[in-house]
This record gives sequence, structure tokens and C-alpha cells, in this order.
Amino acid sequence: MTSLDTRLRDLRTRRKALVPYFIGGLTEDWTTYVSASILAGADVIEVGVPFSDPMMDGPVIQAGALRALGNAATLESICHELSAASFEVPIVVMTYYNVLHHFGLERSAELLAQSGVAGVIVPDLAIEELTPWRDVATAADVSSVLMVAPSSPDERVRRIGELSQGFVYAAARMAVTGQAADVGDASRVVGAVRAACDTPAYVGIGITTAEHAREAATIGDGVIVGSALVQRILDGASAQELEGAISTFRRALDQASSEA
Amino acid sequence: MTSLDTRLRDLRTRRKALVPYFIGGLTEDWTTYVSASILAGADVIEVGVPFSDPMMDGPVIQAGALRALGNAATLESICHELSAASFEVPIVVMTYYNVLHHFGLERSAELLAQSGVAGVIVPDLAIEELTPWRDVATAADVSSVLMVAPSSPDERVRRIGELSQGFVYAAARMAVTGQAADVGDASRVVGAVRAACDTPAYVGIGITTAEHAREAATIGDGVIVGSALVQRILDGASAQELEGAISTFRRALDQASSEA
Amino acid sequence: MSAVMGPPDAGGHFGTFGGRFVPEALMPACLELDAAFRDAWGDPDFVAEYHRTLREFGGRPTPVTYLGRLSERLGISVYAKREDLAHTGSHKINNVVGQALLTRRMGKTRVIAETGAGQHGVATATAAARLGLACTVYMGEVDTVRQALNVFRMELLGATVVPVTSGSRTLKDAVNEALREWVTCVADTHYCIGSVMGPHPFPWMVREFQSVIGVEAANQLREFGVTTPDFVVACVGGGSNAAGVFAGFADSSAQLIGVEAAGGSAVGLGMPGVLHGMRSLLLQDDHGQIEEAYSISAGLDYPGIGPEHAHLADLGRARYVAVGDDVVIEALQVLSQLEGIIPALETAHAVAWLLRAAGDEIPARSTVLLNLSGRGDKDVAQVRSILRGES
Amino acid sequence: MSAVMGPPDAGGHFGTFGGRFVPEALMPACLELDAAFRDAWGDPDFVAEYHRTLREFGGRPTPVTYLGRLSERLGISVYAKREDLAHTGSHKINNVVGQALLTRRMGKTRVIAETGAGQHGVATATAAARLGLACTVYMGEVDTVRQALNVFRMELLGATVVPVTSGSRTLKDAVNEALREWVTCVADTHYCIGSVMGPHPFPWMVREFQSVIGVEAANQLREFGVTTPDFVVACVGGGSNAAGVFAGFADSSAQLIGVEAAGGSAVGLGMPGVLHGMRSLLLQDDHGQIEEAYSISAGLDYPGIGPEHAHLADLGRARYVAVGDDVVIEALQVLSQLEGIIPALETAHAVAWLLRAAGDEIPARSTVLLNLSGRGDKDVAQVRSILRGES
Ligand SMILES: Cc1ncc(COP(=O)(O)O)c(C=O)c1O
Ligand SMILES: Cc1ncc(COP(=O)(O)O)c(C=O)c1O
Repeated sequence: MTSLDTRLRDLRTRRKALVPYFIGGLTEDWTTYVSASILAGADVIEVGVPFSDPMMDGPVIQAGALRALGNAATLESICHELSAASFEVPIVVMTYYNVLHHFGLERSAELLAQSGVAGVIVPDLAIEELTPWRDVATAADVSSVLMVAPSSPDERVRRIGELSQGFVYAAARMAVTGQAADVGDASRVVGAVRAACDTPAYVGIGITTAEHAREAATIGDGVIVGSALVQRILDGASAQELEGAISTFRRALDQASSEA
Repeated sequence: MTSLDTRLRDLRTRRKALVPYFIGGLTEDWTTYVSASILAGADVIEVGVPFSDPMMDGPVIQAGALRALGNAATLESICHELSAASFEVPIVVMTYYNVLHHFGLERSAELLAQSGVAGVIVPDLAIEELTPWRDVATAADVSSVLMVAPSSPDERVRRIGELSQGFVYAAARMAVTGQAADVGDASRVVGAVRAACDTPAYVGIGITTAEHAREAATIGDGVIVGSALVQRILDGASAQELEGAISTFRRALDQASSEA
Repeated sequence: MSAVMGPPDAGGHFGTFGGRFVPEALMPACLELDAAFRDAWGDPDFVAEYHRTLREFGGRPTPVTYLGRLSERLGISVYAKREDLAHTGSHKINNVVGQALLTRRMGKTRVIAETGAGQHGVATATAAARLGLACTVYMGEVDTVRQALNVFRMELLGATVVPVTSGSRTLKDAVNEALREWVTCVADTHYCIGSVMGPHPFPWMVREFQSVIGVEAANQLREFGVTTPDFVVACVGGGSNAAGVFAGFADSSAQLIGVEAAGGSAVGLGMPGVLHGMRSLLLQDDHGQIEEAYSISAGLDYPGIGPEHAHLADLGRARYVAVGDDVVIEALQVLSQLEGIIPALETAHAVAWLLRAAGDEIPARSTVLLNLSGRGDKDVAQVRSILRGES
Repeated sequence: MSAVMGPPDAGGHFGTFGGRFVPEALMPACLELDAAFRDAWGDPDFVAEYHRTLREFGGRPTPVTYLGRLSERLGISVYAKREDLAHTGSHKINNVVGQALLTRRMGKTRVIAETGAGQHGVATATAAARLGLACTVYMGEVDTVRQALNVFRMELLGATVVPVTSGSRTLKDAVNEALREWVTCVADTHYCIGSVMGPHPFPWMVREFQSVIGVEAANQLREFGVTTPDFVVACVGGGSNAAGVFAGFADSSAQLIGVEAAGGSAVGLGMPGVLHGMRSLLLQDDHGQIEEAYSISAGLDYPGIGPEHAHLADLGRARYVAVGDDVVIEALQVLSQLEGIIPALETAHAVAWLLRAAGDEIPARSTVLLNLSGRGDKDVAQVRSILRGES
């Protein structure tokens, strides 16, 4: 059991987890958006460390990553800012494997741990190539959060369930990050995760509106909202406006909890 | 013996033959140039009947032929004009085989004969394909004037000499019609003709100046001047100016005669 | 040796066509070439070197491809002889390799050639580079502008390209100019003519060098279980690819079909005449002046046809049909999309006839050999302009 | 089966390189593909159909040509494996034919592909047309403009070309986009990758499909009396033509030389990293961000190299060298003028190294096999602009 495992199992007993996604370094004051979202009821923060070639991301997050890279955002600079901000909710970093590989796996795990990062999602790291990273990360008490996709057969879901720490990222559809018109295959994917393990299952990929979030929350243990928020920031929303948006998502999730 | 044979053998006893070349239909008054040249001492007139694809002609005569075709010159129109003009010196038509072939060989021979044409030069008709035309032409007393080239081996020269009527066209160089800076291989070619037959040998291809003409006339029995005259007409020379030019050539040839 | 497509008579005649209509200055060269070709073609060493060069350098044998999807669409069985896969992208290489080897054998050190769109010029420059011969290519000035990339290609290969400014400044005039130039340099220079045209021995020699197409194809079809195709179809400009493939089937029961461009249909619209050293069928006006051909495809833009084709038409042994520019582009698209082969515009004429004739002149379930004479890379820019309505 | 270039481990690793670094969503497809390829490649019927298609449609075997005049100039013996004569003009067809047949065998009806200059896109569209598969090609927007004619070529072949507007809008981003799209359509669509790159089984599978080059060449060289060449030289973009030819000689004493573009030299300038599903050598900045490659030749404009090459470099079994844009144009001219073969700009890199190394790194009288990966027709306009100082 990692710290993240413990915290999120505890969270599950209380409410549906709201996980907004931010791109580290997208704006100079990006951590104020994080703080605002925590104020508005975010339970876990996913922080993207930008990579030049974000294979699992759609146009919105691609554009955001490019802007952040233009602002000279790096793994170190983002960790530095996270460290300084010292948020009280768990921080889960999302980045591509080359960023960690290049910095060094052990060095990365240590840096992330020291910066208060509880877990890491590496979308281009499926279980086949996971071990080296998961081993050093686990040693530093940094969780490896893994994805299950609609295409994952039951046997893979079982193995992913065994290996995923903190939560399982249940991809609602066969698509990269972006905005969609429904919750896709969330129900089937979460069902498979539930059948395979007891780890909390959070629904992500394409969750755009509060209504989707509510529906996804009736299915899973939490909801990840990415592009819909990044788009707002790219469009110039203030931290206060973002806080309002998060509050809306919060209410939708709480409604789902009360329905359950 | 054709009429042309007789006339030119007779001419040989008197002087070097001057053969200016004119393009039929080049200007509306082209026959006045012919008349002027006869006044100035031309012995034989070569009249080009234009063809779209004059393979044996250089740029000057090509340009002239194109202009004549633009003036709607045809075998018939040119014959008609020759007929009307009824020049006293022998007329030798120069044209490509397709013009005769298209009009019909017998029809062509008859038309030419009726128009007072004494001979025809068909530069793309070597001895190998000559017979059908030579037979019908001879029947109409139209001579077939053949060419000998610097590349012709002795055995060919012998056969050409046997077949050529009126005169043998001794090509001074391996080239198409045009203007050149010397008399080229005239001496060798005429020598070969003389060794092969008793037909008069006229030197042509590239004879540009009176001085060349004089030199060529010391070698052969006559001189053919084409591009140098056509160029003058294309440049807008009057019939009178042309008469002057021909006179110069005439004097050069007479000088050669007196030297011989 | 084929009985129907045997050698011409000693004077180079195929029936009443062919012959040698050239200035005396060129006759010795034509005679020398005739003797040299006869000698070489009877010399197993030369023949072996010709085949070896085509194999090791030219990419022969080219395959025969069964065009399954086109066949299904048309209700007939279509096999394609893939000259598009030969080096430089068409059958032209077969001929120039033969002539370049012969040039060397004759002790000459230079070749000249005419070219229209540039395909034969590129092929000649290629063979010349390979054999270390100097090379000059005559090309109508109009064509040097239209086909500027092919001019550059020839220059890359070390050839000199001379723009021809006489006459209509296109292919026909390039031939005239090459002949005129040949007169001046015939001692050390061979004129490498690009199709089954010109004075004897060219039409015969070029056909012999191209007959490798038909001979190969006949053997290859047998591997597909086809003893004799019902039809053999080829496009016809001068007629070299058609002559080459016909040669393999002239003595069989196959119907031989040559497809001309409607605007350059020497058989359909021409009359007997004499041009470029040969007696053949030619487009000409009432006075025997040669008319310009017009076709969307530069390689078919020739007002004549090889004399042996005129003879085969006379005999009724081959049939010549014509298709218009309008259906050619569509045929190019159909072959590209169904079979993954973008044909040359020239070749697309043969395809267009197939599309029109299948189920009609070509009875259902017939077996057809299509000579895929060249690839369309050279034509892609033009086709794009046309489809966009830019030209 | 080669010992040095054998199959990777079960996870697709060549030493420390290779592997499968893809989103979970794609893992099942990669596993399915691995199983399908293993099954197919062990099935004599599939292998026979692959070879038959390459023979009857793709123009194989391509010849080996002895480059006599170049050899004389350089004082070494150079043989060229003529992939320029394969259908669509390069070795790319070998791979796409294999993958297209595999697509059909897997019951999928559509392929997607990335392309840079358009060569792989054209090849994929070609194989798809031939087999009746739907085809979508992703191409950086910048490249769609630079290579507009290849876009049209793909469209002629019935493919849809999607301009990619993300990132640097070139090849690297086209791969990203193809992978992103593959996630959405993996059930009925195969991603037909264009080189020995990407997640396992692609690098292995593509090498296997390309190894026909080396296997053929080894046999053909023996016909020239060459048992083992001293050097085997190929240009390297992703590395598929090099892997294909190396596969025929990996267990011999031949020195294997991969020639990269100086501005895209993943071995010379890169570091280990993970991109496009594989661990390999990559151009990257101090923070692991991938850097753009730059080369005169679009086909070498890739910041990585296939993982097996990284491994061969590690082992010291192959050596990777780089040549700059400046000498590439000259090499293209030399080969054109001496041998009558205009090579692709990619291929000209390998030629440029020969010109530099002959008599030095390549001792006099050595025997060299040059993989002539493609023809230069696609590059002629660019070369002309460069030589005229226009770009
Ligand atoms: C591909 C192709 N096919 C056909 C032709 C026409 O020539 P021929 O009729 O001599 O085969 C050409 C001429 O350029 C050509 O390039
Ligand atoms: C002719 C040619 N050679 C080489 C390459 C480079 O690819 P690879 O390294 O995979 O052979 C390309 C790519 O487009 C190509 O077109």
C-alpha cells in the first residue's frame, strides 16, 4: 500500500473524487489555478509535465503542452513550483516516459517524491514496460497509476488492477484526451476494473460537462476532467472563473454520491 | 538524254553555270527576283516548293519555306506562276518527296513538265527509293537531279552519276543548306563525280560569297547559291538589289572560267 | 522469328510502307547501321550483352500482373505487362540500351536523339551515361518549357539539351533537327531514334529491341495458364511499345489492338506519305503538308505512325482505334484506384479503350494483355491541373 | 534466420532497445499484431503470397547492377541493389505489401499511415488500392505543401490525406497523429508504419518484410562471383532499407555501414530515449524534449532511428556515419552522370559516403554493396532549385 492507495481508499468512503488536470507551466501563475480548484473541491490534482510529442493527447492539451514548453517548463521547474506550493491534496503527475527516462528513473522518482508528488501517470507506459519505473517509484512511495482502456481484455484488466496504485484510470473511450459528447464505454470499463480489483476506478478521457461528470461518477469512484478545463485556461479564464467551473463539477459529483 | 542533259552539256562548253535558288511563293512578286537574276546572268534557276518539314534545309530556307506556306504557296500555285512567267533558262524545282507523293507522281511529273520545269531535286530521295519517281519524271522529260555527298562512297557515286540527269548536285559539305565560311569538301566530292561520270557537277551547300563561288567554280561546272540569296530576300532586298548580287556572282564565275 | 512480323525486305519495306527516304549524305550511315545491326543481332555475344544489360541495369524481365479488381469490374481477365517498372519508367529503355550498345560496337562515341515529352531523351541520356557516350538531345522549344523537369533530368545525366526553334517547335521538328544535325556528325555519332519510325533500319531495329516485351509476356502469360490472350492492347504514338508487344503474338490468334490518341490518329485520319525517312500513314493537309498532332499526352503527339503498323493495318492483322482526351484521365484514375498503378497518360489511352470496349468489342470473359507502357509520375502535375480545371 | 539479426525477445527488445511504449488502448492491437505476424510469417501460404505479390505486382526481384564507371572512378568495386526499380520507386513497397496482406488476413478493412515526403504514403495507398483496403494517410501540414504532388498521387490512388497541424507539422507529428487516430479505430484498422520503428512488433516485422532486399542481394552477388562484399552501405532514416539489406549480411564478415543525414543523425547526436512506442536513440534537448531533425532529404528527416540499429551500433556490428547536405547533391550528380541512375536524395547520402570513404575508410579494391533505396524522380524539382540557388 502506497500513501496514495491509503488516501484514495479513505476518500472513496467519503465522496466521489474530482480530479482536475492542469498543465504545469501553462501560465506563469498556473499553481493559482490549482489552489482555486482545491478551494472549489478538487480531491486530487493531475499535473501534466509537458512533452514535445504527446501521443495520448488531443488538440487542446497538445496546444497547452506546446505553450508550456515555450514557457520553458521542465520536470524540474514544475516540481520546484509544486514543492513551493505544497498543496494539501494528492498530486499526481502525468507525463510521457521520455521525460522520466531522460532525467533518469531514480532521479525522477526522488525529485517527484521530494516535491510532494504522490503518483505518476505515464500514458505510454503499459504494463509490459512498466517494471523498471514502478520499482523505483514505489521505492520512493510514488504511485504508478495505470490505465485500463475499452480495448483491454479481462486478463489484462486483472493484471493492470494488480499493478495500479492509488487508482485505476478507466478510459471512457478509445480516444486520446479531448472533449466528447457522452461518457462512452465508462460503464463497461469500470465494470471490468471492479471485477478485477478493489482499487478505486476513476473515469477520464472526454469528460466535458458537469452532466457527464455526474454520470461518470455514478459509474466510477472519481472523475478526471482535463481538456475541458485546459481549454478554459487557454481561452483566458481567471483562477476565479475556474474555481466556479470546478464548483459546478463538485456539485455534480456530490449529487451522484447522494444518488448512489 | 533529257532536254536538261542536252542544255547543260551545251552550257558547260560556254561558261560556269550559276544556279540561284528561290523559294516559290516567298513573296508575291517572287518571280520578279527570278527574272532579275536571269538578267544578271543566272544560267539555271532552282525553285523551292515549300514543305512543312524541310529536313535538308538550314534555318534560312526553313524560315523562307514557312513564310511561303503562310502565303499559301503550293506545288500547283508555283507551277502556275512558273508557267505564266515562262522563263527562258532551265527551271529545276527543289522539293521534298511528300509534296510529289501526295499530289501523285504521274500527276506531279505532268504538271511540272507542262509548267516548263526541266528537272527536280528531291533531297530526301536517295537512289534506293528513286525509281518510281525517276521513271515517271523521265517519261515526262523532267530530269531527276541527284546529290552526291562527301559521305558517298565511290561505288554510290558511280551509281548516282549514272542516274542523275542534267547535273549532279555535289554537296560541298556534310551539312544542310546554309551559309558557310569555305567551299568545304567540294574538291573531293567533285573529283569523285568526275571519276564516275561525265555529267556536269554543280557545287552547292554553304556557298555564301562571290569568292566561294569563284573557288567552287574552279572545281565544278557550276555553283548553286541558296541561303545567301534567300537571306537577302528575307531581309527585304529589292529585285534590283538582288540583280546586283547575282551580277557579282556572275563575275566571280566568269573569272573562274577565264582562270581555267 | 515471327512470320507476320518478320524482317522487312532488303530496302526496309513492310508491304508498301517503310523504306529509306533520307538525303544522300545520310544514306551511307543508314546502310552502315543496317549492316551493323544485322551483324550484331546475329552475334550471340551482342544479343547476350543486350539481354544482360536489360536484366542487370534495365530491370528486366518486367512482371506480368493480373489486374484482379479491374478484371472483376469489366467482366474480362486483364493481365498487364509492366513496362512502368523498367528503368526510367517506360519501355523506352529497351530500345536505347540496344542502340547504345550498337553505337559502341560501331566505334561511335556519341548519340543524338529527339524527344517530345522527354521520356526518350531521358532514356537515351541514361543509356549514354551508363556506357560513357556523349549525348545531345533535340527537343522542341515549346516542349522544353512544358517539360522543364525532364530537361533538367537529362542535364543531370550529363546530356546536352538543344531547344529546337524551327517549325512548330515540338516533337516533329525535333526529329527534323536531329536528322539535320546527324548529317553534320554522322562519322562519330549515332542517331538514337525513339520509336519504330524513321528510315530503315530504324523501324525494324527498334521493333526488334522492343520485341523483348512480347516475348517475355507470352512466356509469363503461360505461367498464369493463358496460352493465347484473346486481345493484346497497346497505346500507339510512333508505335514502339505496341510493336514490341505485338511481336510476341503476331503469329497467334490474339487480336492486336493499337490505341491512338484521337488527335494524333495516323491510321484513322492519316494518308500515306513520306516523312522522317519513311513512307507511312501521316496526318497531312490537302497539299501534303504535315499537320500537327494534338493529344493530352505528349508521347502520342506525333503526326505519323511506324511503317510496320501501317502495314499491319493494311493486312488487317492489327486494328487501330482512337480514344479522346476526355476518357483518358478517367482511365488513369480507374487504374490507379483499382490496382495501385498510376499509368502514363500514353498508357491510359489503352486503358480507356478497355473500359469502353469491355463487354462490347471485347466479349465478356475474354483474356486481355494490356501493355502498361509506362508510369504516370511524369504526368501527375498535368493531371492535377486538368482535374482542377486549371488547363 | 540470421543469428545477429534474429528476432527480438518476446517483449520486442533488441538488447536494451525496442519494446512497446504505447497507451494501454493500443497494447491489445500490438499484441494481436504480434501474434498475427508470427502466425502469418510461419505460414508458408502467407509467405508465398507475400513473395508472389512482390514478384507479380511489386517488380521483385530488383536487379543488382555493377556500377562499372563509378567503380573505376573510386578504385573499388561497387554493386548496387536496385530498389529504385521496385514499384512506386523505392524499397517502401516491400513493407507495405507485407502489411497490407497482413491487414486483410487479420480481417481488417482499412489502413492508416504516416508519411513525410510522401513516399511511404504513396506506397501504402498503392498497396491498399491493389487489395481494396480503405486508406488514410497522415502528413504534416508543412509537408503537404512541400510535397503537394505526392498528396495528389495518394488521392489518385484513392487514399484520403489528412494534414497534421500539431507540433512541428512534419513527419514526427504525423506519426503522433497516426498513433492517436489508431486508438480510435484499432478494431477495423491497421496502422501501416513506414520504417523499422514504432512499438514491437513493427521494427521486427518491417525488417522481416524488408529483409527480402538482403536475401536477394546476397544470392545475386554470388552470380557476380562475390561471396561476401567487404562493405554493405545503406542510407538510414528510420532504417528500414538498411535493416533490410543488412539482414542478408549480418552473419557474414561484411562491414555494415548506415549513413545518416548529418542533421538527423540519431546515432551520432542522439541519446537513448522513448518515442513513438520504442526505446531507441533520439535527438533530444537537455530535458528530453524531442528535437526536429533537419535534412535536405525529407525521408531522412526523422529524429530517431529504428531500435535494432541502435542495438547493432551498441554491439559494434554496424557502424553509422553521417554526411552533410552539401555533399549529397554532388553525389546525386556523380551517380547520374556516371551510371545513368538518378538516385533519391536519401539514397544519395549513401553514395556521398562512398565518394568520401573510397580509398580511405574503404580500402582500394574493396567490394561494396550499395543499397540503392530509391529513385530520384521525386527530388528532381528540389535539386534543380538548389543547383540554381533558388533554395
Ligand atoms: C509511357 C509511354 N508509352 C507510349 C509512348 C509512345 O511511344 P511508342 O508508341 O513508340 O511506344 C511513350 C512515348 O513517350 C511513352 O512515354
Ligand atoms: C528512397 C528512400 N530511401 C530511404 C528512406 C529512408 O527510410 P528508411 O531509413 O526506413 O529506409 C526513404 C524514406 O522515405 C526513401 O524514400
